[in-house]
Amino acid sequence: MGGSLGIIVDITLNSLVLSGVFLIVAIGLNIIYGLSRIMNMGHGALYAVGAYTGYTLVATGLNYFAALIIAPIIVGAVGLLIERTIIAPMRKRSMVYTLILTYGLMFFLDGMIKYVWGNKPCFIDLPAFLQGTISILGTQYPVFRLATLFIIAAIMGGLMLFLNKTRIGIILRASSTIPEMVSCLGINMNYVHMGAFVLGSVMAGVAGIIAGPLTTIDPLMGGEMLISSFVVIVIGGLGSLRGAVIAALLIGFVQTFAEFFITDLAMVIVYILMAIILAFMPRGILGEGKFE
Amino acid sequence: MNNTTTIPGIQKGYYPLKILIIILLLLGLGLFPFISGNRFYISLITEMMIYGLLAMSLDVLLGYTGALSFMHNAYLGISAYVVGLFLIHISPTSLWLACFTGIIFTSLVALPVGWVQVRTGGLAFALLTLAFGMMFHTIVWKWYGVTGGDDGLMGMPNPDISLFGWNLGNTGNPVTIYLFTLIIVTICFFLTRRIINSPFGAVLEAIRENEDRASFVGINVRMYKLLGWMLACILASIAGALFILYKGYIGPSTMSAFAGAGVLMMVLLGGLGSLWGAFVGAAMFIYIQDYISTMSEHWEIYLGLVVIFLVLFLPTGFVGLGEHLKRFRKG
Amino acid sequence: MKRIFFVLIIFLSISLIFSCGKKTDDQSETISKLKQEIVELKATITKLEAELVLARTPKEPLKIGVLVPLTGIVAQGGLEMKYGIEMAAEEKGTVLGRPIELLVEDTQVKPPVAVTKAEKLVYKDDCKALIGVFSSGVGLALAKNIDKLNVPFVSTHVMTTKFYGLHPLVFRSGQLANDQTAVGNVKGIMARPDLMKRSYYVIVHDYSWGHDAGERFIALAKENGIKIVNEDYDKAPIATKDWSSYISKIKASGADAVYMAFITNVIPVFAKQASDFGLQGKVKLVSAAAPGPLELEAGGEACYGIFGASDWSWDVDNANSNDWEMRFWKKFNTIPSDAAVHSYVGAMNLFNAIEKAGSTDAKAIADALRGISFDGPYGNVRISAKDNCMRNSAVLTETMAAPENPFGAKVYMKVLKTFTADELGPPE
Amino acid sequence: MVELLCTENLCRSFGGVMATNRVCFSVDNQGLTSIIGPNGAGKTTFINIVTGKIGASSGKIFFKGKEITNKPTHELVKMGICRTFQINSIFENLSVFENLRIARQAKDGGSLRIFSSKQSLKTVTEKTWDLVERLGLKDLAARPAKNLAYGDQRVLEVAIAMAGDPEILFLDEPTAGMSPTETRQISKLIKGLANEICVVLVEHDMDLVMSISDRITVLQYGCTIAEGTPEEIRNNEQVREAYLGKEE
Repeated sequence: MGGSLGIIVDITLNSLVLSGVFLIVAIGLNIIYGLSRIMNMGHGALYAVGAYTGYTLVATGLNYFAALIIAPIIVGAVGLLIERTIIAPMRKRSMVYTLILTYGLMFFLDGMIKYVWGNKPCFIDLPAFLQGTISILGTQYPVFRLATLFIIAAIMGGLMLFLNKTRIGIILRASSTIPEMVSCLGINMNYVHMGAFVLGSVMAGVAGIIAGPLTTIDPLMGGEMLISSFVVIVIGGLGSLRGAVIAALLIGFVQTFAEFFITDLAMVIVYILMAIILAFMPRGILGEGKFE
Repeated sequence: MNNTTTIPGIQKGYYPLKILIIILLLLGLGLFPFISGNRFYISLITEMMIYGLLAMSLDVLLGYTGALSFMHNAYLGISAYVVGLFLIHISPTSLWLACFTGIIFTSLVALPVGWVQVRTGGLAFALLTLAFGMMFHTIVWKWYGVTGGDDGLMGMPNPDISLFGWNLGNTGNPVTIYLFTLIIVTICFFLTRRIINSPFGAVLEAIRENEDRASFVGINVRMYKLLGWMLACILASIAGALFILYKGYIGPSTMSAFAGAGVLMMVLLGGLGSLWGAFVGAAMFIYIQDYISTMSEHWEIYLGLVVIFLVLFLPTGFVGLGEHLKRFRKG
Repeated sequence: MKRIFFVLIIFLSISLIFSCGKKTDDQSETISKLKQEIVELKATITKLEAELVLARTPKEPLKIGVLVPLTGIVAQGGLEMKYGIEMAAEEKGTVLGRPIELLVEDTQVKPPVAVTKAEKLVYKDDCKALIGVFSSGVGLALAKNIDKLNVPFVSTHVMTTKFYGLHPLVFRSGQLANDQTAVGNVKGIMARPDLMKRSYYVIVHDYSWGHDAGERFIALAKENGIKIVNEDYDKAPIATKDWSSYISKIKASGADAVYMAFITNVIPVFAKQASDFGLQGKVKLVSAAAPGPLELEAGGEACYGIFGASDWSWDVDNANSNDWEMRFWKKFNTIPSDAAVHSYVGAMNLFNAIEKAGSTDAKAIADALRGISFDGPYGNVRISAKDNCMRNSAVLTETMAAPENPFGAKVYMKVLKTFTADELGPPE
Repeated sequence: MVELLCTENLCRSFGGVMATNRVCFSVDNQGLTSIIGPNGAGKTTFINIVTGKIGASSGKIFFKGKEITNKPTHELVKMGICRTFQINSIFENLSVFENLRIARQAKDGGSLRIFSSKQSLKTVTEKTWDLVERLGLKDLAARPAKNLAYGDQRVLEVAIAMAGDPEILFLDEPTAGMSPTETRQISKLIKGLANEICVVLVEHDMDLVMSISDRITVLQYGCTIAEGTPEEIRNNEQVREAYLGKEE
């Protein structure tokens, strides 16, 4: 059916899609870490909440693209609620405790997902024009996965614009490098931390609803995505967005190609890669804290 | 006046009261299996002691050297597999040789990993432990021929415990394994307590407090961090040997990221920087997880709430120092 | 208790009157007569007490330990297994005159957790038997500790062939074992010319059940001339969410059929992603495990055309099965599933065996279990005395749009062929 | 006689900016040398390179004739090159005594003794008590370092560097943020030290530098622009320009 060219196209597109999803989840995690030094273990669960909310919205007849806007906002609201209740008091505590707190948050969110949506896998039914496949260079490739690439590109573009051009964006970037200075400029750091957590949650929600139709929506999707996003942000450099872009592409391609050629040991390769990079570049490819 | 050999802030040896409490505690634990005789509680306490030893070994790493490890249970797993394989394939009776091989093998694995780990610090160190841990987990899962994959190790015999010739009993009998674990864990506890209060322990604490300053005082930080890591891994491998003898079974799920984070919570529940706090934390965590998961299908919700509650309202854990990890905030 | 107390008082008063009375030599004769009476009285009292004990115990329930996965990847299957066992307990009512009390524990599909929970059920809650368990890893870990636990263990969803004659206290009465499924699938393929001419790509979930199912199918298929594209079959991690790279491999291999050994709730996901890539219709899917009805509903049209052998599906048309389906639907309001029915049958076999054994002694129940049989919704299910594992008939099914049905199901498993127990083997 | 420590064309650039530009610097076994210069002249960078906190881009450093460029910090400290930090860097949760004892122990060895108790290192404990008495910290000995007043913490910072019996001691703005009385107290201490070992002081407080230094080196934009006794430096034209800018 597919010639050798077709296979290469298949794998490359698959890798791009996987890298894109990793990127958006990792960016969300990095925004929260870069700004308020909080490693949110519950980030995977927020990603799952995004997928499930998208499923419910589409199931009640909403158009997929409308859900693409509303679901992240809902997840952002959930993020805001979490930030105000349990993350804010942790501001002055050492990172080990925030790790364990968000670990408990992960348990709580996974349990709630199972309680609200049950155990069975769910599927998001796509609008008609996104279903089916089109042939590119000799292989049938699903239309939706191509559309995902454009959606991801649009989101990244939007985020870059938001960070570089808008006033809030500049404040966020400034406070990632020298938090003390920003607070001296009369900006209430509480809003900055709150904004960072909400923005991170929104990104997790977006990643969830995009990945919904691509992968399985079941209660365990959060946990698995969390470990992959850890691998990405550590290799890219904690808190650095550009590092996350490079790392997401690297991991996306390595994992997909490994899955294709040496199926069994794909994940072992990814972990060895992470270990090597961390061993000789402890700060990751692009180093820490540079928030552009 | 204070002669020049006392060190302020450290009381000489133990107060008599403290010694009394320790003796009473050990006596109570020692007689428990004969008093209650209910096999469930005997095996539950054995499991608590083994995980307590593992939590203590993680506390040596986190509470005393200031290095956070996400998957310290991987080294318990490696040692358990090696002891199991030794007993199955090489000789089903020589228990001490099997445990010895398990500990040595785990140390040989932990050394290169430690050498790579100490080159990083803070959160990168923690996430690197996650990477290595997941690697061991995947290798054990994939290597069906030797480790039995996700079925776990099969055909584990129950060797007798014999010391200098006379036989103390079979590891299959829960009371024997309970007492064996109690003795080994007590020895490890006092040994570790001794090491922590030794000059070597002082160096570890200095590294935890301020790594930069430590190197500027003439401490080879990487070497001592590596020695601290090896001490923690050796203690974990002893716990691994006890685990396989007690449970007769080891599988990849004991070495998973989920279980790793559980051990971390045991240390934090008990409170950092206090060795016996780790045992309190382990006992509480196992009881909470066991009790909550029988309460309802949705036990994850309640476990999550309990953890959040404990971290928010009980910052220093039940026993230990807790808050001194400021160094981590720079991260 | 009041009667014994009353008798004792009379006895004491008699002995008091006599003992403080005259102490002459003729007393020795009355004393000896008296002693003899006391002996008789004591005998009647102990007999009386025994009767009372027997009468009182019927109130105390017979505890059975149920180990099912309520969290993790097969939570839905675990829930249906629990429903099946609960239904059997309710319909059986009492065993040995004692009400049945089910104590349910969540194994989380993790062997060490299952062993700890089993120890709790047996030692702390004093359960007389264990039933349930999903996944061979968990089943084998329990079997390893069965001597310590010393209770019979009837597994209802452990398909590993290692269970044949593994241990006198370990039984299987539930889902078909891997060898039986392989036989059913291969015979099903050979019976359909359109399936026979296809070449098969084998892909399994990377754990012991998956390997066992994959290897047995490949061995049997080669014997019967079914073309296999990749004999070193693909092993996908259980955590796989995105099947696109595996689907590209299938497209690249040029196979026009896939034999998949996946955990039940991943089957519709794989089918949906395959149809996204345009494989539906071109590539036929044959499944080693029977997909659960709820999962099929979620998958929708993408799940049409999946072949597979399993114990039962609600399309089986006999009085016993139809009646059971309605009872299950009324009681739990979920579509009756294969996981629920074979756990129901397993539980019935266990309860009948305890009744037959007449006691709660582990060895007696085990002996009674060997050779016991139960006429359930999918015919007679007999536990073979030779290897403690069940023999029962099975069906070959294909998923398609469901006809009018009381459960409101949109997709169902249509029965194409029924296999008898002897056809599936293994020989005894 | 050979100098205790000297650097030849030491350079260090941070992405094009030459923080340290071919600096030649040397000190003898004893006496107080100060390094002054406007903000950003590269004083702290220079000390960081010599004490091994950051690597040198080019150039060499010699200590008692042997080359020690880019050696790890703990080896340099063992050789006797100790330093203090501009921002307090002490073991906060350990007691004052322990802060000093650990430095002493690292110097005397014995850190690898796993099973003996801390007290068993008799000489280490005794020497620490001597140092504590000398610095008048006796009554604070058992208190955790983080509970000390800022001034005491600065004194502790110097004490920790001294605990290792250094042959050359780099002090990075020891009097920063100190009250005049504290400054006098610490300058007396530094002067006393300078009689025994070589002390290199980086400081902004001109009166302090002029009053107690034996020699002064002035850095600007990473280069040495002047060197000599306090008198020569006070009258040096270039130094005045560097600080006050050119007169129009």
